[in-house]
Amino acid sequence: MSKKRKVWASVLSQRMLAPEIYDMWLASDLAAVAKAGQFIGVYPMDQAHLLPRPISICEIDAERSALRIVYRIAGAGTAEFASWQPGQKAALLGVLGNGFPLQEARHKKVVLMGGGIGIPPMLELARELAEYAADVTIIVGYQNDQLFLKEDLEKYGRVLVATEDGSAGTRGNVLTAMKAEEVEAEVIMACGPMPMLRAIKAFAGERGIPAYISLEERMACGVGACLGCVCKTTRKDAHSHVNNARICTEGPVFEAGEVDI
Amino acid sequence: MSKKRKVWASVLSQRMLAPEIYDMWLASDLAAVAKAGQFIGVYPMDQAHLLPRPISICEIDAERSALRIVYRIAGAGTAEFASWQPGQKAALLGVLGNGFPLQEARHKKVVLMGGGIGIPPMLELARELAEYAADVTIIVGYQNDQLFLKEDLEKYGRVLVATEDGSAGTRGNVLTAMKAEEVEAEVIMACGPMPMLRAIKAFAGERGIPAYISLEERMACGVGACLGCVCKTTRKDAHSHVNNARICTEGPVFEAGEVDI
Amino acid sequence: MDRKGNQKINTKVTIAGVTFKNPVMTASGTFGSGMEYSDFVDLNRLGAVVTKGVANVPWPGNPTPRVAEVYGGMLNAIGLQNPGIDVFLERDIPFLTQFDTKVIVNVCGKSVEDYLEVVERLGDAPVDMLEINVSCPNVKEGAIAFGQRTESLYDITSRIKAKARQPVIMKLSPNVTDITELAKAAEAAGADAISLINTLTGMKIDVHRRTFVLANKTGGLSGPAIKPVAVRMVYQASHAVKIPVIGMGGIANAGDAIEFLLAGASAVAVGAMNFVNPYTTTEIVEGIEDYMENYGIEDIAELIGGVRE
Amino acid sequence: MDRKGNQKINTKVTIAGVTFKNPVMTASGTFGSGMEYSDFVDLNRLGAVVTKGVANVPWPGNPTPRVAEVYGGMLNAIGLQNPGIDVFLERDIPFLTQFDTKVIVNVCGKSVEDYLEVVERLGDAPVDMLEINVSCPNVKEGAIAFGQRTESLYDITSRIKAKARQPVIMKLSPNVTDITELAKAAEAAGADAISLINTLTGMKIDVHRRTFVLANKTGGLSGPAIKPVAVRMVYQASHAVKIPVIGMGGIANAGDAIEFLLAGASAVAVGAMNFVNPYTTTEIVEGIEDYMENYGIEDIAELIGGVRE
Repeated sequence: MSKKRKVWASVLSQRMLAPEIYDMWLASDLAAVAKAGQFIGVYPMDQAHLLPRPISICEIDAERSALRIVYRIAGAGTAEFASWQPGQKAALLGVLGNGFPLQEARHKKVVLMGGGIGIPPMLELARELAEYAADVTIIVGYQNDQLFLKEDLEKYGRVLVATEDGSAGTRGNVLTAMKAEEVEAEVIMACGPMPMLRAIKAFAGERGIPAYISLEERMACGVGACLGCVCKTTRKDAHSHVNNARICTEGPVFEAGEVDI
Repeated sequence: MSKKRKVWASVLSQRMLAPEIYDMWLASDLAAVAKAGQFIGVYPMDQAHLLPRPISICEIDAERSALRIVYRIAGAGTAEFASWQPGQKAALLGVLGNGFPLQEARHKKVVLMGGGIGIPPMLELARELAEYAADVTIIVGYQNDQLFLKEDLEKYGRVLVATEDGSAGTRGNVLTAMKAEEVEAEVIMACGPMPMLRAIKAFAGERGIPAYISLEERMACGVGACLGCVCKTTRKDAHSHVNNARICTEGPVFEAGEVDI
Repeated sequence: MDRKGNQKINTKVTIAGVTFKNPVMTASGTFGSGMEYSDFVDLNRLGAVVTKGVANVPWPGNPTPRVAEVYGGMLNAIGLQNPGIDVFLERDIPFLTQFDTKVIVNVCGKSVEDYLEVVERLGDAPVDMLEINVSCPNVKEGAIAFGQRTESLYDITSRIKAKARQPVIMKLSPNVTDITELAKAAEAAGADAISLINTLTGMKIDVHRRTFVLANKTGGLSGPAIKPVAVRMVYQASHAVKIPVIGMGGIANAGDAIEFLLAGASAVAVGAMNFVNPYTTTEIVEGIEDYMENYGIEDIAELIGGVRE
Repeated sequence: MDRKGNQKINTKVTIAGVTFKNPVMTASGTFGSGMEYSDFVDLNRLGAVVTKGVANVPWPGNPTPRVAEVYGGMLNAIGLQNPGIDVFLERDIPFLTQFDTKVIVNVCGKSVEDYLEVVERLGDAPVDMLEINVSCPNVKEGAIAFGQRTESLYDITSRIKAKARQPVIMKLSPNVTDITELAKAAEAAGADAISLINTLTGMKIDVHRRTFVLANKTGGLSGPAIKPVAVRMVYQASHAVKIPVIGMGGIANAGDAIEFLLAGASAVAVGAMNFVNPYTTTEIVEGIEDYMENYGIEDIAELIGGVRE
């Protein structure tokens, strides 16, 4: 794994995709070593809030040496990020986390599932899977018809939409859509809210489908030192010896069967 | 006295006058009520540092509704101010303090004395005194030949310079220059470091010259509530009844004989 | 009824028989006697004005520098400078009684007798409650000594209660091992309410001059930096006693105020943030109303101690 | 000699017979066992690495959420999760001994026996000092209980000293009425040094969910927000005892570190700020050298307790 670093980046572009949802491209050489499913820590400039915000990588442009993040305003830190304009300096910590196991999808029918602010990492994942001769179906779940990133995703596979209010695609969640459209899956890769991931773990478990899910938890250091962001594991992990894997380091992506969520 | 307010201003211009000394014009309707010797509280935007910084008013442009401050970088707050560019929003508290008693200079030989970062308020004072038919001599003390504001001051009176290192004008302090040039004074108005103000108090006391000096102290509220910025007074003051006048409210300008410095 | 004429919303709170139009007060020592902030704030809109501490005689306070800024807050070592009860009764009380708000007088002293003298002098004054400052870290004698030990706190509280004509709030220090012991001692001695937290004792050193920044060496830390400690202590204290708790410590906005209410405070006080934003108190009054409307809360009582266990 | 080859500057400090190349250490629990930060920091440049607390058996720690951000700092309630002394001896010690830095192992337990077992197991290990954590606010049994009362602190300290083969540092809690009493008890019981401050107990409530942000309800407050309290306690403690004091609490840069040295600390530790800027420790090592050069200070000993009274 590449060395983690704290680096200065600069904002290339910033736009609102949907209410509270922003899309920012950052120029940073971290792009050279980043991969799908990893995340970066983004630091607020205002020194009243000190900790880096873990934000998943939505797209990587190695040629331009740029990273794209699509994030939701959840507090003072992300609200500040949304105010940044092109040229703004930004401190980043990265690249963090393990990423998705792309090779598990080789020559397989792979279903990517993203819910809400768990959708962004699916874009880079779908893009990278193009090289793995996989049959990619992407199922995205939204609250309403604010279908951010849908068009970007369609470049890399068949996209099915589920919305909680039924305003677009199948009414319900990503699994409702999967069943409704009778989508076949040999591998599942997903990111989204915990209830969605629990449902996917159960669904995949019953059918014996390998599923890789990306977890979220409040983090402090982001590099595995503080033990803030742990999740229960089914097998004793090498690091903690108490069935606590660090989402920032052993994760954020886990085989669903390995974690007790 | 006009109502105090916390208002948003915007930066009109910013430039460095000398190492660590900056000159900023701010657009604010506080200009309409400000007068020589008063000060404003300037708030850092970074929320790690919360208190307003008391900064004396260097020049008032009522037509343009603008205030000029010339300040020294003394910490994180003033360092942030120096980074502000035209268009930057700035929160101000003002107008604060009593100001100089201009009428005391009417038809008199008045000597203004400014030392170091105590020089800026002398500019607005000299400008306003023009309407008081006063014979104005301005004696300014610098560390070296970085003679910031000297040219501005020359518009409003005869200017004598003293420098600690002798690189310009009289070697020594403002009093050395006053004696060397045999300047006559019927009234003295001064701002500068405490040793300089003590010397002026003693000098004026011996000769029975009324002297009005502007004092500095660490402040919190700036409006007379916290009692942080008091100075000992010789007569029992109306507010504290314990010979502690509030520099932010009863001051910053005091008749030298009234304060025990 | 809130400012928008919403009849459904009740922001009134009652503490020891005194009803406040809303739970937003000023913290002693940060608001003078209201005069200095009347340029900024309509005092009629506050639940109460809590005055700067007053003693039986004028106190000169500590030498300067008395204040210093620190990360997310400030240190102060004013030393309870005050003009004494005579001037206070002549000047400050008449000023405050012009407004439709409750008046809580903060009382300080160096001996129990000092406190008792002030409490007696205030007996006939148009004052709604007394707040007894036994937790100022910046005066050598008295004050803090009474507030850090349960025995002395019990003693001074019961003696003041025997003399006081108004309900008594004991203001507690956070510089203790177990805040619940102090809260229980005050309650056992008959206190009608407790307020917390006073400032945490802190220090700042100028590394270039190699001197203490404050002439008093130590000072009281206040501001957003101390809020988590304050919320914790308000939660612990309000669960340890039955008397009402008035919460304070770094409150900067309505969200902070609601955090204290949810932790168990029946009212809140704004301190150092008055210096940062002189409009903080009234902005909080409005922010609490907006929060209640957004969440369909009709009575503020639903918020007090309302954090889900 | 400093990094620029300046022969005149001595940054070495000696505590209980152990000499550190500089006074900059890591605060327990914020640096793992060094492995996680070796991407950022050359461990050879640190005065010492102080490890995450280790117990006699593996501890699972607290449920999540375990951390929360607050103004100028953070709250944590990790609950001393650790893999136990066996894994620690097999994995962490061999890793640390690769580097030219001192190793201080932080020891935690739920009973005196737990502590003693770990201390004995470490007796033959290549460890320079032991730091005894009797001040973690986030574990129900043991820990804090030992650190907040002078009697229990004296008892556990003397029993550990009787068994320890390495010099013993007692890490003190700031959640006490009088830090000097605790410092004196540790000294009287034979402690070779004390370190302070551990975290201040705090709480954060989510006003929209009306729930505690931390699963543990309370957590330890760290970061720049607590620095003034830490400096004050280091000053008080170092003037109350003759044994060396290791200072910590919100140190973010060289200026902060020097502030603690001037207050009386013989060494300093960087905690939460490692999470904010992973290069903090080495930047402080360089910043202290620069400060000494600027002010013509040849021996860092001149700074320790050097604030002008």
